[in-house]
Amino acid sequence: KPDKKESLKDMKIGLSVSTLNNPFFVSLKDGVMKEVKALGIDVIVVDAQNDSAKQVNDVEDLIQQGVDVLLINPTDSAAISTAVQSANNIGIPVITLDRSADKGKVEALVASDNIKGGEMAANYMVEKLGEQANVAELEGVPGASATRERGKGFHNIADQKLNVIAKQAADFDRSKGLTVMENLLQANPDMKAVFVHNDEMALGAIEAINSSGKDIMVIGFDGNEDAISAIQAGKMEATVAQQPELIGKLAVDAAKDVLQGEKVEELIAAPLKLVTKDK
Amino acid sequence: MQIIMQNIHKAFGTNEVLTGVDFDLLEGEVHALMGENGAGKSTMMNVLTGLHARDKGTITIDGKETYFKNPKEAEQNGITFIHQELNIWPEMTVLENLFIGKELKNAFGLLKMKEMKALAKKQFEKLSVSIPLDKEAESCSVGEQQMIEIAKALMTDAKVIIMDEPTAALTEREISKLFDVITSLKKEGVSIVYISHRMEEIFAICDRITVMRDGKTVDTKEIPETNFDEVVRKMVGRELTDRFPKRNQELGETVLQVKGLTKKGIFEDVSFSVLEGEIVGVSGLMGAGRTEIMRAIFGLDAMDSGEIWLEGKKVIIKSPDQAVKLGIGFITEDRKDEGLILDFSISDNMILPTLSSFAPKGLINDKSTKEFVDMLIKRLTVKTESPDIAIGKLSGGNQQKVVIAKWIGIGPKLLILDEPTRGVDVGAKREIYQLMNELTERGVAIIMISSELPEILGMSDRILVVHEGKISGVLAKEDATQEKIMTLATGGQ
Amino acid sequence: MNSIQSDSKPGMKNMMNAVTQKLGPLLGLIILVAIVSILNPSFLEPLNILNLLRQVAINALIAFGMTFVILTGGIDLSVGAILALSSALTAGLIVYGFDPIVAMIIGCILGGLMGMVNGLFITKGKMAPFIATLATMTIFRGLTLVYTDGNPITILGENYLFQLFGRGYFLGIPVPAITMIITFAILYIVLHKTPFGRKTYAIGGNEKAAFISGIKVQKVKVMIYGLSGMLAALAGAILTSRLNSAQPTAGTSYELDAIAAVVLGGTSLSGGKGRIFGTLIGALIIGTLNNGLNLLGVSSFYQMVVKGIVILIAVLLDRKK
Amino acid sequence: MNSIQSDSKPGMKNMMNAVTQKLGPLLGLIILVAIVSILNPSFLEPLNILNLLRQVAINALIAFGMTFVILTGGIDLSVGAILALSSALTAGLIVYGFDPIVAMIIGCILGGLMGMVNGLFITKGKMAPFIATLATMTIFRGLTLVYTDGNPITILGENYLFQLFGRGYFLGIPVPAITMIITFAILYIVLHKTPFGRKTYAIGGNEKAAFISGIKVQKVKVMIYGLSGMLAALAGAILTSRLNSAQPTAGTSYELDAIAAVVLGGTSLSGGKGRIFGTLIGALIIGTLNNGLNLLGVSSFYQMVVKGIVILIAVLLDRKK
Ligand SMILES: Nc1ncnc2c1ncn2[C@@H]1O[C@H](COP(=O)(O)OP(=O)(O)OP(=O)(O)O)[C@@H](O)[C@H]1O
Ligand SMILES: Nc1ncnc2c1ncn2[C@@H]1O[C@H](COP(=O)(O)OP(=O)(O)OP(=O)(O)O)[C@@H](O)[C@H]1O
Ligand SMILES: O[C@@H]1[C@H](O)[C@H](O)CO[C@H]1O
Ligand SMILES: [Mg+2]
Ligand SMILES: [Mg+2]
Repeated sequence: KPDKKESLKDMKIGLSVSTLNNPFFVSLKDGVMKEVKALGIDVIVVDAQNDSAKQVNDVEDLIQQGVDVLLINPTDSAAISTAVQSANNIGIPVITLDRSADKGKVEALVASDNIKGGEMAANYMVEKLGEQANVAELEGVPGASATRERGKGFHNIADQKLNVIAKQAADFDRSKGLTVMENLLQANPDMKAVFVHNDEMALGAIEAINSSGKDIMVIGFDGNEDAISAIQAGKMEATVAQQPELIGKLAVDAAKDVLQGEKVEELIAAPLKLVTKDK
Repeated sequence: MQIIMQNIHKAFGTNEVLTGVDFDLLEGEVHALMGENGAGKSTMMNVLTGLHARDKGTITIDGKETYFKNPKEAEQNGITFIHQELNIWPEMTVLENLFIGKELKNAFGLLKMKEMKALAKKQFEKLSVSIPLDKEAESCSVGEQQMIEIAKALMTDAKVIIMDEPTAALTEREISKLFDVITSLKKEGVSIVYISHRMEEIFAICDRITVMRDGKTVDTKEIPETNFDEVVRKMVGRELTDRFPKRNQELGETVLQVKGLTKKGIFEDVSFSVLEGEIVGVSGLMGAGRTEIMRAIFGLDAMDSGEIWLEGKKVIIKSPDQAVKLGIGFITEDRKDEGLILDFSISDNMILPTLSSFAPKGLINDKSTKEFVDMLIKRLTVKTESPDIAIGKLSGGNQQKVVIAKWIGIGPKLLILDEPTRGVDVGAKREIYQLMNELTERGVAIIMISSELPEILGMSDRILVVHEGKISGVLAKEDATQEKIMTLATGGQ
Repeated sequence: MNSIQSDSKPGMKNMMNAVTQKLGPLLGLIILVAIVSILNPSFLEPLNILNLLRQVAINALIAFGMTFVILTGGIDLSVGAILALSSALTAGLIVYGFDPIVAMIIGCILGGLMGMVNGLFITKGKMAPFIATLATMTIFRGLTLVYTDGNPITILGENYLFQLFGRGYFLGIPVPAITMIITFAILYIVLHKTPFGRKTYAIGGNEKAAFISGIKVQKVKVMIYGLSGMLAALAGAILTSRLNSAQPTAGTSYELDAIAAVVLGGTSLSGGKGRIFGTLIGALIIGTLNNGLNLLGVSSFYQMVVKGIVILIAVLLDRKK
Repeated sequence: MNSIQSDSKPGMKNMMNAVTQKLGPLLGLIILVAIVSILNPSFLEPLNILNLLRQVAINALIAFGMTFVILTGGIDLSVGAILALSSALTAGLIVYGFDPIVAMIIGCILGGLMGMVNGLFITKGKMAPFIATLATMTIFRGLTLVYTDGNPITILGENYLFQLFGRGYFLGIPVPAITMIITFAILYIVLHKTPFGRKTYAIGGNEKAAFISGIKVQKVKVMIYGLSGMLAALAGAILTSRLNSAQPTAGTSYELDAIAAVVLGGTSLSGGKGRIFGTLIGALIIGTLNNGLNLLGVSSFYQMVVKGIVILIAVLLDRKK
C-alpha cells in the first residue's frame, strides 16, 4: 500500500489507456501528460490496444511497478472490474476515465455523459428537421460502452420523435464509415440525416455522401480537429464535442487530491457541447 | 564433348559422400555408371552439373578446367541431366512441362506458344511419343512422365546427356524406344552417362562402364571386356552367387481370393487367388491398372463391385486400418511418398502399423518397442548404427528393407509388394528376394507387382498378366517366358 | 501405347474440369447477384454497381498480389500493415510538401521494398512465409503507429489528380475501378503469357524441381513478394485518397479478405494451381456480399455468419467438382 | 554400407542438433529474462513472476492445442473466436442459473465440438485448414456477436470456485498458472508417450504413409481440432473469470499469438517436427516480452516493433542451427 504523499515529486501515476489508435484517446493521454508535467509528477503509460484481457495484464504490470494511483480508461466497464478489485486489495486508489467500471471501488469517474450526448444529437435533428424525419445511425464498436450509451441516449429521443430507418456498425473506423455509409445510401434513398457515433466514422461517411451528390445532415461525436474543420467548411453539420484533454487533466487533478488525502467528487463531468458552424 | 573428372571429393556436413572419384566421358560414347545405392552416383553428376559444389578435385571439359555454378549454366553449355527423381509439375500441361525454365518469348517478353508447340511436336515424333500436349501431366503415367523428361532433355541440343535411372519406370517397349534414341544420339556424337541398376540394359546399350563403391571409383572397363559377375563383384565388394535365391516351395490353403473386382475405367472383373506360401507375380504394361487393383483390395481406393475373401471368409475393406487388422501389408511403389516418414527414426517407422500393441496400458512401452525393432533390424539385416537414426539418411535399399520390416511386424497373412526392388541395387535386391522366400516358408502369401520381367520370372510361382485393367492370362512358373508375358501384356496380338 | 487409348476419356474429363474450374467461381457470383437483386432490386442500379466496383478495388488489388504469392505456395499476412505504413509515409511526404502524385509513386515503391524484405526473409532466411510475414506485419504496423503517433495524417491538400485517384470518375467509371481493371489486365498477361508467370506456377508446383530446372527461385520469390507489397501500397494510395487521410489502423485484417478472395477464386493454398481471373471473381463475390447484405439491412453480426458460410460452401463445392 | 561409415559423426551431430533443438528456445528465454532483469530488477520479484505466469496461461493453453494442430501440418485460426463463443455461452448458462463450474465444463465441451466441426470440414470436406478455420473464425465470431447482441455478458454472480479459477491462488500460485502446468503435464504425456501422440507426428510427417500404415488419419485429426477447441474454451473460462464477464470481442487475434508461441518453441509449420515443451517456452518468451516491455515503459507502438523483431531473430537463429 502506497503511503500518503506530501510531495508531488515522489508520486507515480499509472495510466492505462484502452487504445492509442484513436485521436480521441491520444488527446486524453496528452491531457494527462501535460498536467503531470505541470505538477512534476511521474507517470507510466500502457496501451491495451482495445483488448480487455491485455488491459488487465497491463494494470497488473503497473501495480508491479509500484504506482501510487491508477488512472484507467477501460476498454470495457465490466471487464475492468477485476483489475480495479486487485488494485483495491492492495489499496491503490483508482480513477477511471471516459468509461466507468462496473465493480470495485473507484474514487472518481471523469467522463463526458455519453447518454446525454446521444440525446443532444437527437434533439438537434428534431429541431432542424422536424419530427418523424427519416434518419440513420452509424454505430461504434459493437458492445463498447460508448456505443451502447450513445445509442441509448439517441434512441431515448429518436424512438419517439424521429424515424430511425437504418443502423449499422462501422467500428469507430473511418474507412468502414465510408463503405457502410455508401451502402446505407444505396439502400435508403430517402434518408435525411445520420447520427454517427464518432467523428472518425463521420469523416468517412461525409466522403460517401459527397460522392453520391446527396445532401444529408451528418452529426458526429468527439469534436476532432478534422471534424471541426469539416464543419467550418460546411461539409458536416455538427458534432457533440467532448474534451478529452480536459478529461485527462481533471483526472490527474483528482489523483493528486486523492493522494493528498482530500475528498473528490465521485463523478467529475467534462462538459459536452454541440459544435455547429455558428457556434 | 569430352569430360574428365579427377579425384572428386564431396561431403554433406560430416557425411563424406565422394572420396576421390575419377570419371571420364568420351565424345559419342554411352558410359555406364554403376554402384550400390548410396555409392554417390547421383551426387557425382550433381557435382558435374553445378547443383553441388565440389570440395576437391578437377573437372576438365574439352581440355579446359570448367566448373558450373548451377544446372542452368551446365545446360547452356550442352550438359543436360535427366534426374533420378522426376521433375514433373503434375498440375501443368505436358507442353508447359516441356518448356519450364526455358520458355521461348518474343520481343515483348510474351510466350511464343506456336513455336513451342511445333518444337514439342517435332520432338515427340522423333521419340514416337503420342501424348497430347495439353494433357495435364498428373494424368500421365509414370512412364509417360519419364518420356516427357527425356523429350525435354533432348530439346536442349545437348552434347552430353546424363540419364539417372531413366528406365526405372519404363516398360520394355518404352525402353526399347529409348534405346533407339540413344543409338541415334550416339551417331550424332552425343555422349551419354547412363546410370542404372539393371544389368541387362548396361550390357545392351553401353560402351564403357565405371563402377563406384563407397564414394570411390573401383574400375572403368570396356563393356566387351567385362561381364555380369565381375561388375556385381566390384560393386558389392564380394562374390554374389545366384541372383534369385532358391526356395522350398510348399503351398497351403487359400489366403486371399478376389472375385469380379471392378472399378469403372480402371479395372474390370478381376478374379484371382493367392495361397499360403505362394508368390504370385503380377506383370503388365505401365498403367495397366496393377497398382490400382491392389490399392482397392487394401481399402485405399473405393471400387464399384467385387468380393474379397480372406481365409475363406468374406471381408469388406473400406480403409487401410481394416486391411491392417485383417493381416494385410502393402509395400507401395512409391517408397518416399507413401511408404516412409522420412523424418522419423527407423524405429518409429517400423512400429507405425502396430503402435497400439506397444501400449497395452495406454503408454508406449519403450522396452518392448526396442526389443521388437532390434529383432527386425537384425532379421532384415538393415545396415544402421542405431534404430534412432532418421530413415531419410539410409540408402534406398535399406529404406526399402525398413518398409518391409514394418509390415512383417504386423505378422501378416498376405503381403502386397508393388515394385519392391525399384531403384534398389543388386546386393540389396538379393536380400529382399531372400526375405520374400523366408516369409513364404512361414506361410505368408505374397503378391508381387513388378515391371522387371527377369524378376517376375525368377521369383513367382504363378504369374498374372494384366492388360488394360483385365487379367489377360495366368501362367504357371514352368510355362512362363518373356515372350508369353509380353504377348498377354499387350493384349494378345 | 496405352496413352493413346486412355486419352479420349481423360481428355474430355480434363476439359470439363477446366470449364468448371474457370466457371465455378463465376457461377457462384452470378447466383449470388441473382439472389441479392431479387431481394433488393436496387442492387442492380448502375450507380450501385459502380459503387460496388469502387469498393471492391482495394481488396481486389491486394488479392491480385496475394494470388502470385499463394501460387508459389506462400502467404503474405503483412499486406494490411504494408498498406497502412506506405499510406502513412505517402501522406507524410505530401504534408512535407511533395507533389501528391510523386508521393504516391514513392509510396508504391516503398511498399514494394517492404514486400521484398518479406521475400528476403523467406528466401535467404529460409523462414516459413506465414511466420515471416506475421512478424513483419507486427513490425510494419508498429512502425506505422510510431510514425503517426497513432493519429491519422490529414491536411493532404486539394491536388485534383490525387483526389481523383480514390474518389473521381473517368468516363463515368470510378477511377479505383479503372485502376483495378488495368492492373488486372497487366497481371493477367504477366501470369499467363510470360515466362515470369510460368515460373510462378513452377515454383508453387515443385520448388525443388524448379530450382534444378534453372529457375532462379529466390529471385522470383523476392519479386513476387515485392509485387504483393507494391499492390498493397497502391491499394493504400486509393484508400488515402478516398479518406483524404492516412489512417494508422487502415488495412487491419485486409490480408484475410484478400486470402478469402484468392481461395474463393479457386486458387489452391498449396500453390501451383489457380488463376487470377478467379481472384477477380472472388473479390467481387466478397464485395457483393458486403454490399448486398448491407442493402438488405442484415445486421453486421449476421453478416459475419453469412460471409463465413458462403466461403465454406464455395470452397466445399469447389472440392467436389 | 555407406550408412555405417557415415553414421558415427552424424550421430554426434544428431545429438548436438537434438540438444540445440531442445535448448534453443530455452536459451532464448534465458537471454531475454537476463536482459529484462538487468534493465529492471523488479522483473525478477516473485510477485511479478507469478503475475507473468498467470498472464501467460491463456496464450499457453491455446498454444498447446495449436501445437498438436501444427504438428499434423494444419493450422487453427478459429481459436480466438471459439474462446469468445464458448465464453459467451458459458456466461449465458451462468446467467440462466447453471452452477458456474458446471457451465464452465459445458463450455469446454462446446468448445471441443466447435473444434471438431473444424476437423470435419478439414477431413470430410477436404478443405485446407487455413481456409476452413478462417471461415469458421468468422462464423463463430459472428455467432458470438449475435448471441450477445454485441454486449458483454456480466452479472456472473459470486461463486467462489469460479472466481478462483481466473483470479485465485492455490498455495500462493495463481490458479491459471496451475491449470496451465497440469494441462501441460497431461499433454506432454499424450504427445510423447502414447500412440495418439505418435500418430499426430506421423500424420504431419507424411500423411499418406500414415494412412497406409493403418492410422485413422481423419479420426485423429478431428480429435486434434477438437482438443484445440476445447483448450481454447478452457482459456476462455479463465478469461471469463478474470474479466468477470464474457466479452464478445475477447480473443481477437489470439490465434496469432498462439501460432507465434508454437513457432518460437521450434515447431515447424510444415508439420511432423516439434515439441510441446518448446511451446511452453515460446509462450513464456511472448509473456516475458509483454510484461517486460511494460515494466521497461516501452510504448505500445514500439512494443509491436520489438515483438516482431524478436520473432524474426528467434526463427532465423532456429533455422541456422
Ligand atoms: N543433399 C544431400 N544432403 C545430404 N546427404 C546427401 C545429399 N544428397 C545425397 N546425400 C547422401 O549422399 C550419399 C550418396 O547419394 P547418391 O544419391 O549420390 O547415391 P546414388 O549412388 O545415386 O544411389 P541410388 O542408386 O540409390 O540413386 C547417400 O548417403 C545420401 O544420403
Ligand atoms: N492420379 C491419377 N489420375 C488419373 N489417372 C490415373 C491416376 N493414377 C493412375 N491413373 C490411371 O489409372 C490407370 C492404372 O494405373 P496404375 O498405376 O494402376 O497402373 P500400373 O499397372 O500399376 O502401372 P505402374 O507401373 O505405372 O504402376 C492408368 O491408366 C493410369 O493412367
Ligand atoms: O469517447 C470515445 C470516443 O468517442 C472514441 O472515438 C471512441 O471511443 C469512445 O469511448
Ligand atoms: Mg541416385
Ligand atoms: Mg503401379
